[in-house]
Amino acid sequence: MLRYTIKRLLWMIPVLLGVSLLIMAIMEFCPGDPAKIMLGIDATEENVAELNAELGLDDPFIVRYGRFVVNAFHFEFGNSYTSGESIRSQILFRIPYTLTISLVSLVISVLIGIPCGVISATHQYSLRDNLTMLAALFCVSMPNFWFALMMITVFSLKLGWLPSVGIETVKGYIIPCIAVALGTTASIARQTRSSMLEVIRQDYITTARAKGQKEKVVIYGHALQNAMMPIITVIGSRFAGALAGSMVVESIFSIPGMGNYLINAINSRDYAVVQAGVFVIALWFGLCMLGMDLIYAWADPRIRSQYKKGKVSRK
Amino acid sequence: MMAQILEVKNLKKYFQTPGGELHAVDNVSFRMEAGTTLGVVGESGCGKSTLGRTVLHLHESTDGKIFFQGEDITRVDKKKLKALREDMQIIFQDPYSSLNPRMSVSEIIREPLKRKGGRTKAELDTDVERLMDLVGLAQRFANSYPHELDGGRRQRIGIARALSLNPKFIVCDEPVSALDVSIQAQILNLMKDLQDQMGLSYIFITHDLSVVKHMSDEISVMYLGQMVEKASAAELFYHPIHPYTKALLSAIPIPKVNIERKRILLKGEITSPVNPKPGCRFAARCAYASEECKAPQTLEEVEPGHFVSCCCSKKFI
Amino acid sequence: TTGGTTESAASGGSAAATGAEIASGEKKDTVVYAYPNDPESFGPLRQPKSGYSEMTYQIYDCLFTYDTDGNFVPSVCTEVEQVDGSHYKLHLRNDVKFSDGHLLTAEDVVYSLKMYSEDSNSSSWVKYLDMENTKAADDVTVELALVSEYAFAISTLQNVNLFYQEAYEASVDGMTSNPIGSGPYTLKEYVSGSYALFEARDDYWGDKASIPNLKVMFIKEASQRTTALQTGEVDCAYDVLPSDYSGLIAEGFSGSEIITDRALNLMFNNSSSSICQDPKVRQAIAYATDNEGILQAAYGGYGELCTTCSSVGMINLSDMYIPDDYYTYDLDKAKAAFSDAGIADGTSFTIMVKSGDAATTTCAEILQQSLQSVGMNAEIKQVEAAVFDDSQKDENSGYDISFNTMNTAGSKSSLDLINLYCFIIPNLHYTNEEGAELSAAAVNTTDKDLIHENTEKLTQLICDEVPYYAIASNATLLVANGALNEVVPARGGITVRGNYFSWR
Amino acid sequence: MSNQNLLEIKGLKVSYQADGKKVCAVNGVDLVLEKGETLGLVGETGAGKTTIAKAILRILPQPQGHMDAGEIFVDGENLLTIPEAKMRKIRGKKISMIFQDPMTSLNPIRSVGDQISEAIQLHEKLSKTEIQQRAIEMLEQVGIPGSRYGDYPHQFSGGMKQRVVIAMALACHPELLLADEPTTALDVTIQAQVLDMMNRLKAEYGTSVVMITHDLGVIAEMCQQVAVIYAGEVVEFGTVEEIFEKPSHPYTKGLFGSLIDLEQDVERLSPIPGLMPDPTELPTGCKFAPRCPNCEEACRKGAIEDRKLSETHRVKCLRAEEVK
Amino acid sequence: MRGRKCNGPARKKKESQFAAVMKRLKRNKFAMAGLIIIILLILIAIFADVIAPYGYAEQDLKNTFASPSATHLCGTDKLGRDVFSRLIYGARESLLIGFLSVLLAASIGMVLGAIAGYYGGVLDNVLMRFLDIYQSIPNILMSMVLATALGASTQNTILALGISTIPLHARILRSQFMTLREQEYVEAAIATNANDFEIIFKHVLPNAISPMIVQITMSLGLSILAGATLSFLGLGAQPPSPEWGTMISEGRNYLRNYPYLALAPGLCIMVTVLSFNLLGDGLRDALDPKLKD
Ligand SMILES: Nc1ncnc2c1ncn2[C@@H]1O[C@H](COP(=O)(O)OP(=O)(O)OP(=O)(O)O)[C@@H](O)[C@H]1O
Ligand SMILES: Nc1ncnc2c1ncn2[C@@H]1O[C@H](COP(=O)(O)OP(=O)(O)OP(=O)(O)O)[C@@H](O)[C@H]1O
Ligand SMILES: [Mg+2]
Ligand SMILES: [Mg+2]
Repeated sequence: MLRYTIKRLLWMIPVLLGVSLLIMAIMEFCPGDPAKIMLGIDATEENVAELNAELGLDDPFIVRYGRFVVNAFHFEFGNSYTSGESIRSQILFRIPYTLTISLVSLVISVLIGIPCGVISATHQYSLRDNLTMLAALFCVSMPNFWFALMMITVFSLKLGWLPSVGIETVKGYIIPCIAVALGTTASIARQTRSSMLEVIRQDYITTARAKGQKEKVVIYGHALQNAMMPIITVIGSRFAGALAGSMVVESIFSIPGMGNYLINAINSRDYAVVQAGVFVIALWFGLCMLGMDLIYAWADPRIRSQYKKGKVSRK
Repeated sequence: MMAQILEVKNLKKYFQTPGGELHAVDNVSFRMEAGTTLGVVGESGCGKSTLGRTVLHLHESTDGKIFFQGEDITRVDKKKLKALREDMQIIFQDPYSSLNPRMSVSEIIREPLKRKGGRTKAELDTDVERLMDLVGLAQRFANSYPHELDGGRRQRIGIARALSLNPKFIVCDEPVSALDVSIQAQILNLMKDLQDQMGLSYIFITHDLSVVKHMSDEISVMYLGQMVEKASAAELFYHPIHPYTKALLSAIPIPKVNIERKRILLKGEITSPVNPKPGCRFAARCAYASEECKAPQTLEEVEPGHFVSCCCSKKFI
Repeated sequence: TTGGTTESAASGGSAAATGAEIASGEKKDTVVYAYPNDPESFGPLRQPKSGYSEMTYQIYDCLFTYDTDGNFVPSVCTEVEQVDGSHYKLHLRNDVKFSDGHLLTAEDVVYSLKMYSEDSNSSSWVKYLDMENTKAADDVTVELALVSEYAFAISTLQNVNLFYQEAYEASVDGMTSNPIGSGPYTLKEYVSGSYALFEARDDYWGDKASIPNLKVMFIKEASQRTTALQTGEVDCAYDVLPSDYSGLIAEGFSGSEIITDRALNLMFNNSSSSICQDPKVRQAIAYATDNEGILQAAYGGYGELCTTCSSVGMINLSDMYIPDDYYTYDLDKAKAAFSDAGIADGTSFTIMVKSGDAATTTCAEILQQSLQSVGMNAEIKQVEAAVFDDSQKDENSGYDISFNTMNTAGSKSSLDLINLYCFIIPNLHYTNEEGAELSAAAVNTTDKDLIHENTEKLTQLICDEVPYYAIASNATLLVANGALNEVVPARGGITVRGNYFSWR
Repeated sequence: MSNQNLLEIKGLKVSYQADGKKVCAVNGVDLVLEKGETLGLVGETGAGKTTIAKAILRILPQPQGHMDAGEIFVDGENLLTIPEAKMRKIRGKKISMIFQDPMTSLNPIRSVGDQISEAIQLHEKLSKTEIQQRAIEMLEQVGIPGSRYGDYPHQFSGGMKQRVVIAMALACHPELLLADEPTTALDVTIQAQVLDMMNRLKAEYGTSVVMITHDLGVIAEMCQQVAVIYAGEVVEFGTVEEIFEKPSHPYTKGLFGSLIDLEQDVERLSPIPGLMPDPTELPTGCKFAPRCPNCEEACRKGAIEDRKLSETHRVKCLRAEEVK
Repeated sequence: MRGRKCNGPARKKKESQFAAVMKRLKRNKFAMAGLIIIILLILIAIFADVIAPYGYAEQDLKNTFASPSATHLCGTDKLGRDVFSRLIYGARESLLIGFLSVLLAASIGMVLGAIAGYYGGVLDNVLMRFLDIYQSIPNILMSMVLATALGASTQNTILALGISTIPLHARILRSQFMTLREQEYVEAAIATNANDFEIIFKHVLPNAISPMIVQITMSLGLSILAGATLSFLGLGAQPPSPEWGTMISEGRNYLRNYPYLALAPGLCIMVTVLSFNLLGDGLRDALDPKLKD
C-alpha cells in the first residue's frame, strides 16, 4: 500500500511537468505581450524591452519552462506581473475561499443527492422516482451561472433575504454554494440511482432479505455500501476539481477565490499566475485522485487486496 | 490405420500476469486420428480452453510443437495461417458472447465465406442456406439477430459458422455447457451427425463427464495445465488409474435411484496455476501422495493406449 | 492620456434624502462603497489600471490638485512659483506626516519624483523634468528644473503620489499591499478582488476625513452594484447602469450624473487601413454615426453630445472651437460621401471593440447597422481588454474603425485638445505635418495666446480630417443611500462629499 | 392438511411485469413437503423454480414480481397473509434460502464472518461474542477454519463461498431450507463435497429441504420427493422412486431420454423436440402439448387436471394411463 | 452449467437494429419528448430565417426594452432588437457549437481511443499518460485558456470545447474496445481469418457504438452548456451574435427591470440541454444490451 502510494506520488511528477508544459505552450499562443499590457498604452519600446528582460520573458521557451519547473517544485511562483504580489501567498490566501464553497456545496450535494438517488432506485418507475430524476435532469441542464443570477433576482432583489455579492457573512455563501451544488447534487443523485439499481438486483441483496434483515438495513447497509464506488468516483472527481469548480460563480459573486483569480489572470494575460494556478490545480487534482484510490481501497476489500499484491495497474 | 490429424508435443502456454508466470498449459503431448473425437475434461481453470486455443493459434504457444496433418505448424507465417484456419475451427461455450449481436444470422454465417472469396453473391446465398439446413436452422431465422433466438439455436449458428469454411478439425470449447439437458441432447446429436457426414475431427472440451463419454473416442483428463491421464473413453471410465480421474468419475451424480454410490471425496480445490512447484500438481489433494510425488511426473503408457502421469500408477492398475 | 482629473458636476445629486432609513444627523461609522475596479496594487508608483488612482488617493498625498473649475488647490505644496520658463519652486507644508510618523520633507518629494522618472510605468508624468537639477533647496522647498519649456509641466505633477525612501525600501513588494503614505486614510485590510478597508487618520495634517472607516467593495458587475445598493450591503455605488438609475432615484436614493471629460471617440486607423486612408471616408463614417442613438442605447441618455472634436467638459470651450455642423447623423450625406470617395457598395469594414465592454459594443452594433443601411458591410471584431490598446496601436491588426472611451484632457484649459492631439493621434497612425507642428508649438510654450491660436487651428484641422470622431461626453452615474446626504463628486470623479459622507 | 406437512403450497400463481408484458412464471402450483424430508424441484431454465422459492419467502423482486393467487402454509400458518414484520422473523430463522450462484450471493465488501453473524444477530438474542462464537462454529461445521472469519468473499474459492452461504443459511438452524441450485456453479468434485456436507448438516439439524436443480443426478442422490416443473406447473409429483422408475408425464420421460447413460453406449440421444413456450403467451390446455409426441385434440383444450397414479404420485397428463 | 435464460419465440420478420431501438425508445415518454424538442430545435435552427419575424441584429433604437407583446413576443433588448428572433437564431448558434465541437472531440477522441484500446501496449500507455496530463486540468479551465489563446469567437469556442473534451471520448471508446476485443465473437472472426480492419469496423466498432451514441448525446448537452458559459464569461460567441450565453451575459445588466432578457435565453439553454439529456438517458436504456434478452 505504501509502495503503491509512493509510486503514485512519483508518477505525479511527470504529470505535473506535462501539465506545466502544456499550459505554457498554450499561453505562448495567446495574443498580447504581457509587458506591453502591464505598461499600458503610453509605454515605449525600450520600456517594454526593459520590463521583458526584468521578468525574464525574453528568454527562450525552454529556459522559461525550466525556470518555472524548478521554482514550482519549491512551491515558489514568483510575483504576479500585474500586481507584483507574491503568487504563492495569493494562492494560499485564495484557496480557503474556494475550498469552503466547493466543500460546503459538496456536502450539500451528498446529503441531498444520495438519499434522493436511493429513494428513486428503490421506488423505480414510481411517480416519486420520475419526479426526482426529472428534477435532477433539470438541475444538470441548467447553466449554473444563470441559476445564480436567477437566485439573485429572487432572493436578493425581490425578497432582499440574501446578499448578492461578497462573502463576509455566512449568508453570503448561501447562493454561491447552492449554485455550485446544483449540478453536483443532480449528478450524484443520478449516479446513486443507477448504481443502486444495478446493486439491488444482485443476489446478495436478496440473500440479505432472505436472512430476515430489515429493508432499511438492506438498502442502506448492504446495497448502498456496494453502490458507493461509482458515487465515490463522482464525489471524488468533483472534489478533485474543487479548485476550479466554482470559477464562474466566484466571478459572479466577486469571491476572492482561485477561480476568480485565474479568470482575472487569464484576462489580463498574467501568465505567471495562470501557470502557477494551473500547476496548483493539477497538483490538487493528482492528490485527490490518489486519495480517491485509497478510499476505494478502504471501502472495497477486493481493491485493497489488489494493492497489497501490487497487482493494480491504473485503468 | 487412420491418418493422424493432429499431434502436439510438449506444448506449453504461459501467461505473464502481475502475480507471476501462469502455467495455463504445461507440457501437454497427445496425438489424435482423423475422424475421431478427443475429449478433454478437467475442473474449471485447468487450461482446457487455453489448450484448444493454442492449438488453433489463437494464442501463440510458449514452447512445444504442433503438427497438423503431419506438418509442423508451430510457427507459421500469415499466409499459411490463413490457409490453416480454413481447416481448423472453433465452437465456443457461450452462445451469447460468441455471436456478434449486430449481425444477423445469415451475415454471421456468410462472413467467413465472403472472406474466403471466389463465390458470387448467389453462390453465397445458396451456401448459407445449405449450412443453415445442415445445422437444422429454419430459413425463417436468416434475418434474425442472435438476441432474438434461444441458446440452442444460437449454438447452431456457431456451429454453422465453424463449418462454413469446410474444416477438417474443430475445437469444441464446452459447446453444450450453457444449455438445458434437452437442448444439449439436440446439439450433441447434431454434432455427432455432422462428424459422421463430414468426417470431422473434434477436440471436445467439457467438464461434464457424461457428455465427454458420449462424444469421445479418447478422453484426456487435465489437471492444473497438465494432462494426467489419457485413454479411450471406455477404458477411462471402466478402468481409471490416476487418483484424480478416479475421484472425478466417482463424483458424477448418477440419475438413478437405489444404486450404491462410492464417493471419493477430494479435499480442497484446484489451486492457482501461477508459478507452480515442480512435481505432481495433484499431490496436495491426493490421498496417496508420498515423497516420490515431489519429483516431476511424466505421461507414460501404462497399458496399450492408456497413458497416465503418476509415479504411483503401477500401484493402481 | 494624463489621467482623469477634471470634471464638472451636474444635476441630480443633492436630492435630499427622501425615505432614507438613517435619520439625518446620525453618523455612520463605516461607509461601504461599491466600485467596479480592483486596483490590485496600492504601491505609490502609478499603475496603468482603472481604479488604481481612485484608491491610492486616499493613502498618498499629492502635491496639489485643481478643482472642478480648473483652479489651483494647494495640498502638500502650497504654492508653485515660476522662476523662468523651465524652472519652478515648489513651497511645501512643514506639518505633513506619513502614517508611520515620518515627517515629509522636500527630499521625500524629490525622491518620489525620481522614482517616478525611473519607473517605466510612471515616467510619462515627469518625463519633462530634469532630475539632475531638481533638488531640495531646504526642508520645505523643491527646486524644479525642466528639460525645456513645457505647457503641461505643472498640471501633470498632480498625479505624483508622495512617499519616502526608507519606507519604500523597507517594503519587499514596493508597498503593493502595505502602503505608507501621508494621505487622509491608511489601508487597514485589502483582499484583492473583494474589498479594501480604509481608516481615517487622526493625525492627518488637513481636516480629518468625516468617514472614520471606508470600505470599498470591488464589484465588477454594474447590475450587482445596484443590487448591493438595494439590499443595503453598500451605501454608495459608482457607475450604476443607466437602466437602473431612475428606478433607484425613485426609490429614494440620491444620485449624481458625473460628466467627466471622457469623450466617447470613434476612431479610424488611417495609416494601414486601405479604406480609411481617405478623409472623405472618415467623414462618411462620422455622418453614419448615430451619436444620439448611441447616447440613448449605450448610455441611457446620460451624457452630452459632442459638438466638436473635444470634450464638452473642457472649461474654456470657446465658440471658435465649435464648427457649424459637427457631422450630425445623416445617412444621405454618409452615402454621398462614400460614393464621393469611390467606395463601392458592399465594402466591408471591421469595427474593433473591447470585449466585455457593453457600451462600446453597443456603439459598434449601432454603427454596424447604419453602415449596412448605406450599403456597406461591417463586421464587429472583439478584442480582449488586456490586448485592446495594443491591437489599436498595431497598424496591422486589421481593423478600420475602433471604439474606445478616452479622456480627452489633462487640464482644465484649451490645452486639452492639444493634449489629445499629442496622446491620441499617435495611436491612430494619423500623420499630418501641419498638425504635428501646431501641437508642438502649443506644447512647448507657456504663452496662453499662442496656445489658444494653435488650438483653434488644430480644431479646424481635426474637424476636417476626422482622424477621430467624438461622440459624447458620457456620464458616470453615482448613486448613494439617501441618508448619506449630499453627494458631491470631487477629484477623479468618484470622491463624494457630504455631511456624513465625504472622502477627502 | 396433515400435521406432518411442514410446507404446503396450494394453487400458487406468480407473474412478473416485464417490458409491459405479463410473464406468467408460476401457474397454479401445489406442493407438500413433510418434516425432515427433501423435496426436489426439477425443470428447464425458466420453468419457474426460483420463483416458487422466492414466493415462499416473499422476496420476489419488486416492483416486477406479483403474487396472483395461492396459499403457502408453513406449520399450518399461511405465510401470504401474515404481516411483513412477522415474515421477517421467519426469514432466516424458520426458513432460509441458498442461492444459485455463490459468486454473487455474498456481499463482496463485508467479511464472511460478519455476514454469518448478521443472520444470527437478527434472530437470536445473544451477546456479540456469543454471536461471533456461533458464526465461527458454523464456519467450522462447513469445513472452513474459524480463523478465516474476517476474510472477504473474494479471498475464497467458489466451493468455499458456497459453503459459507450454506453456513449462513443454517446459522439459525432453520426448519426449512430452500436450496436453489446450490451446486450448479461448481465443479463436480466440489459439488460432491458440498452435497455430502449438506446431507450431513441436514441430518444433524433435522432440516427439511427444497432442493432446486436441473440435474437429475443430484435429485436422485438427495431427494425423497420430486416435483417436475414445466412452464410454471408441476407436471409430475411423486417419490423419487416413482419418478425415476415410472416416469409418467411425457415431459419427464423426455427429460430422461435426453440424459446420457454412463453405463450404456448409445449412438444418439432422444431429446424432446422444440422449446419451452414463451411465458408471456402460454398455450391453453396442456402447456407441453406443442412438444408432446402423444398430443391429442383434448390436450389443447381447457385446464388439465392432476391424475393420481398412486397415493403419492400425481401427474398432469390426460393420457398418463393410456400411453406407457 | 450456469443456467441461462433462453425464452422467447423466434421472430421471423427482419427487424433492423434501428427499428428495434426506436421501438424501445418510443416507450420512453421523456426520451421522446426530448427527441421531439431536439428535432424542433434543429428545424428552427435551419429555418431560422423563415421563422424569425425579425433579423437577429435588426435594431430599432426608438423601441428599446419593449415589453413582450404581439409584435415582439419576448420584447426587445437595449437596441430594440426582437428578443424572440434572437432566441430563434440563438438556437442555430448553440446547436452549431454543440454539434461541431462534439464532432471534433468525438472524431479525434474516438480514433485515439480505438487505437489505444485495440492495440494496447506501449501505444496505449503513451496515449493514456498524455490523457492523464490533459485531464489534470479541469475542463472549463482548459477551454477558457484555449479560448483565450485562440481569441474569442464562435469558431474558436467550437475549437476550444472540442479540444478540451477529447479525453472524454477517447477513454470511453478505449474501454469499450478493450472489453470488446476480448469477446468470443472477435476470436471467432480471427479464427475465420478476419483482418484488423474487419475486426475493428465490423465486429468491435458497431458494438461500441451504443455507449458512444449515449455519450455523444450527453456531451452535446454539456458542450452547449460549456459554450454558454464561455460566452457568458466573454470568451465565447461575441455580440451581436445571438448565442444564448451571450444573451444572458447581456441581459444580466437588466435583471432588475427586464428580467426576461436573461430569463428567456437561460430557459432556452435549459430546455435544449434537458432534451439532450432526456434523449441520452432514453437511448442508454434503449441501447442497453442487458434489456435485450
Ligand atoms: N489471456 C489470459 N491471460 C492470463 N491468464 C489467462 C488467460 N486466459 C486464461 N488464463 C488463465 O489460464 C488458466 C487456464 O484457463 P482456461 O480458460 O484455459 O481454463 P479452462 O479449463 O478452460 O476453465 P473453464 O472450465 O473455466 O473454462 C486459468 O487460470 C486462467 O485464469
Ligand atoms: N425479475 C423478473 N422480471 C421478469 N421476469 C422474470 C423475472 N425473474 C424471472 N422472470 C421470468 O420468470 C420465469 C421463471 O423464472 P425463474 O427464475 O423462476 O426460472 P428457473 O426455473 O429458476 O430458471 P433457472 O433454471 O434458469 O434458474 C422465466 O420466464 C423468467 O424469464
Ligand atoms: Mg474454458
Ligand atoms: Mg433459477
